[in-house]
Amino acid sequence: MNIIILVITVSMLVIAAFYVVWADSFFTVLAASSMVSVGLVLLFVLLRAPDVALTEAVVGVALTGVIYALTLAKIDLWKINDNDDNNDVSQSKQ
Amino acid sequence: MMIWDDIFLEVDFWINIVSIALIVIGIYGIVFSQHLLRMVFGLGLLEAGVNILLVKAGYQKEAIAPIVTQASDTMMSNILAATAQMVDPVPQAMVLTAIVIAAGVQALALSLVIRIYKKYGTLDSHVLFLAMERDRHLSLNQKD
Amino acid sequence: MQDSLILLVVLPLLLAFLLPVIARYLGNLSGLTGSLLLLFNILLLANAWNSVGYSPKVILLGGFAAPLGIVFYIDKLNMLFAILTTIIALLLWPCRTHNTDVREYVLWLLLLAGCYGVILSGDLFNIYVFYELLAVASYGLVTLPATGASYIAGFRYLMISALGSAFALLGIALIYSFTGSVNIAHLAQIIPDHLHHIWGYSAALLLIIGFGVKAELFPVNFWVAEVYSHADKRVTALLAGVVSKIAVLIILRFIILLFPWQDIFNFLLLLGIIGVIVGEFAAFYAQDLLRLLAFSSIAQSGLVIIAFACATEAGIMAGIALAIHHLLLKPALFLLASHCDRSINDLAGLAKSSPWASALFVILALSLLGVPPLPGFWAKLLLLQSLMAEQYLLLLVLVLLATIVEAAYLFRLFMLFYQRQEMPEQKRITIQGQELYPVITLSGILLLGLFFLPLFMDSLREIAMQTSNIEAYINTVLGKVQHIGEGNI
Amino acid sequence: MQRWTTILFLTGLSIVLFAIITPLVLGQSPMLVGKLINASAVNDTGAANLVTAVVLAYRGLDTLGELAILFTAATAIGIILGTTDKTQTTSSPTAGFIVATAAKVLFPLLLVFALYIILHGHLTPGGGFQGGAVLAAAFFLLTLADSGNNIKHKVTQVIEALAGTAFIVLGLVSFALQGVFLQPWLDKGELGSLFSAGSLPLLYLALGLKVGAELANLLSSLANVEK
Repeated sequence: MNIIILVITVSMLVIAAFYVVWADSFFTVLAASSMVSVGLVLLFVLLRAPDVALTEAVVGVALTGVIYALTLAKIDLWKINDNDDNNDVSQSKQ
Repeated sequence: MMIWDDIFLEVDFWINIVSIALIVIGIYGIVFSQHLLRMVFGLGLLEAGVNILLVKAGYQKEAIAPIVTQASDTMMSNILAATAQMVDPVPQAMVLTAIVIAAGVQALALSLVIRIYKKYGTLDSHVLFLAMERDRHLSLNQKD
Repeated sequence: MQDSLILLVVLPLLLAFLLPVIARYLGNLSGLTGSLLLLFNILLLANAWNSVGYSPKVILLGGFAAPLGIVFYIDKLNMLFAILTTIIALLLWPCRTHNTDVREYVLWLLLLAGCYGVILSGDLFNIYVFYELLAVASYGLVTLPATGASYIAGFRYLMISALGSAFALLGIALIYSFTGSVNIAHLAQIIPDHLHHIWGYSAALLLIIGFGVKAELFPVNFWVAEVYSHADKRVTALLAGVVSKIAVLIILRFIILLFPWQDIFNFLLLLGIIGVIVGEFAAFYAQDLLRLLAFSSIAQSGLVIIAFACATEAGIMAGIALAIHHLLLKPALFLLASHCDRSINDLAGLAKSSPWASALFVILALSLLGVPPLPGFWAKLLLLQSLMAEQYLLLLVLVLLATIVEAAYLFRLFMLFYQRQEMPEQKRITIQGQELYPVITLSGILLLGLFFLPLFMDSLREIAMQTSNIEAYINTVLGKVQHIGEGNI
Repeated sequence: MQRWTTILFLTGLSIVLFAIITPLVLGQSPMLVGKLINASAVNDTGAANLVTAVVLAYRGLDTLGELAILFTAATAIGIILGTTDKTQTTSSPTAGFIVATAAKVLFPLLLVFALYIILHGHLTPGGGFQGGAVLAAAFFLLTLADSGNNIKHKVTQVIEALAGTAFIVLGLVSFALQGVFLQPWLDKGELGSLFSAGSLPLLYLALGLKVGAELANLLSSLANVEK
């Protein structure tokens, strides 16, 4: 197992995970969560689990990504502009 | 310096780091975020972290993926020699199950998120909780 | 004969898969197929009950011997819970004659399949899978009223439950990395001796917290009140009565077979007593009947957990008695309360408008409280006896204090029911109709049980003995297959 | 203040997790069951992919449960989002030229790929779940390209029901023959060839169709929610 690939994968995963929880725009969050899945695929391949890697690639990256994207479109968060995200909360309070 | 080198060059260390990071960030996302959608994303991270640990549970050093590749080699003893060097397939099967379950649960959660947004127009958990309490209060004192 | 018990799980799944298509031809009759299936299941279980007898049996799924494949473990305790689940599900079956979405039946069937799987399975990961099945089905069912509040309650329930499931999976991962097996009998050979250190404890805690979500265990039970008060009442009755007890059953298996350590017992005793106290006090301050019942359900689950955490034969016996009592009684109470979805003060003078229903409610609530000679008294007496035997005097006092609180709010409720002052016409509540038949049946079963009390006690003792016999469990599952490793090489 | 408690909580959690997880040294799993399965899987099932052997034979009931969970989730989503049988015409904008063309080209390729993954599940990585997900993606791509071309609920429902029934019936046949549910039956064939591993490829085919239909249902009910 190549340690450099591993370290790069791991750092990518962790950074992407940070983005999932702390990014403002949900567009970014979705992209980051797909990144997490891609990192997981690499990790599973490194851990000698090709079946799991394929499943994660199909289910985690493609399917869940599509489901999240559809949801974002339905709740009006499917936009790239950063600032719009928090407005939704403040508007409802008024 | 030598000790640190040993730790950082250890595959084990990095796998632990990533699984712990995913679990902790996932729990943070579920427990501390106000946005319902963020909670669902956090759930995905948490499941991913646990899945890494489960796959790691079956990993063997110097082992190969659990698939017999030399199909022409039908000698049973050769096949057995090959399979003896394979990683444990059981946790992989379990992770396969867990991934699909997690995807189903997340999809269900997202459909609830859509419905909640349609009803209340917001996804802020505090606002929603207050709205739920208010609804409850109204329904209790109906016909007054 | 007992091999056919696998059909308990398989047939509901088969019917659930087929029902959306069948329903096009059957129309309104499609609900009936589920009832027929449940009747068939009762026959199947009754048939197997005799053949199980004293020695437990095991079903090898896929024909692979114990540590390799999945096994179903069948003893009297599992059979008893399966039978009770079937009976309650049959009584609560949503058999409406018109305008029912067929998908509701499908979810009920899937929930039942999950229940049977969890009850019978003898494999840690398989239990997790079926537990998730019943969890996902229950998420769908609690949001059936399609009100905004039910969606929010359902979402919070889903999040807590999914968090718990992730913890349980983490526990399974820990156990698998230390032992390399997920078969419970196999683990029962390994864990108690070889994992008796901090990692065994953490795995135990993770599993208990994970499966404790449905068992209404203390730190993870705050979904209970909102879900129970917003969901459809039949679903609430099933969740409070059956599903929570099944989750407690899993925890019992865990602490008996996998983690028989005093520290774990003490931890569970602590969680149980906090659950009882918090539940009773929350019920005391509850503003409406459904929440009151939900909180009292938390308290009752706490009592069962306390009894099981004594981990003696007497404790297990008391726990089973309490669980059965609550399993039969809570659905009836929830059904009675289904029309009183309002503030408690609106219930004044209920006895005037619906005398039979309020009389039934009073009797059932008295049994819940444990007033002699109702069945609840005998169950609680068993608990107190087992606490005495273990010298847990502080616990005993706390349980009695909680009972006093329970008595306070229940009697306040009774006084309201039988108040002279009558409610104005438009606020009057009448309880009648379909909900009453299952209630009468359930109370009938409970009261009939009183006449067979000695018989019942004997069989309970026998079941408790069988349950606490770890050797028998291991030997039944692993005994006849010791040679499997060499056989194939 | 709250920020610091949060940080403290997370640090504590990380330390606790670290303490729990570090002793699990990588590559030294005991493999009590794994060794036995590795030794006997090829003999017992005839599948070259041991994970498939575990998924379908040794832990077949888990797979059935997993299938049921996905079905439950799809059903519950159908109820929650209020999708009915009649195909709604949503006013979503038509896709661009690029997507439409790509869909036409990709659809047959995805279909072939999905079938390949499903049918080779016992030989190579992949199988029913992965192939089913690709299948669903292929049909969803068509919907995406042409919003009028909705996935027909009736058709997917029948496929779903038949495939799910086929999975259980395959298990029940062995129950009728040998009294054991979900035991692999049929001839095991030659290791590594397409027609081998007895009933496992059939199970995977049923699984793949069922998962594909379920996911297609799920996606279309998500896509068809009125805005």
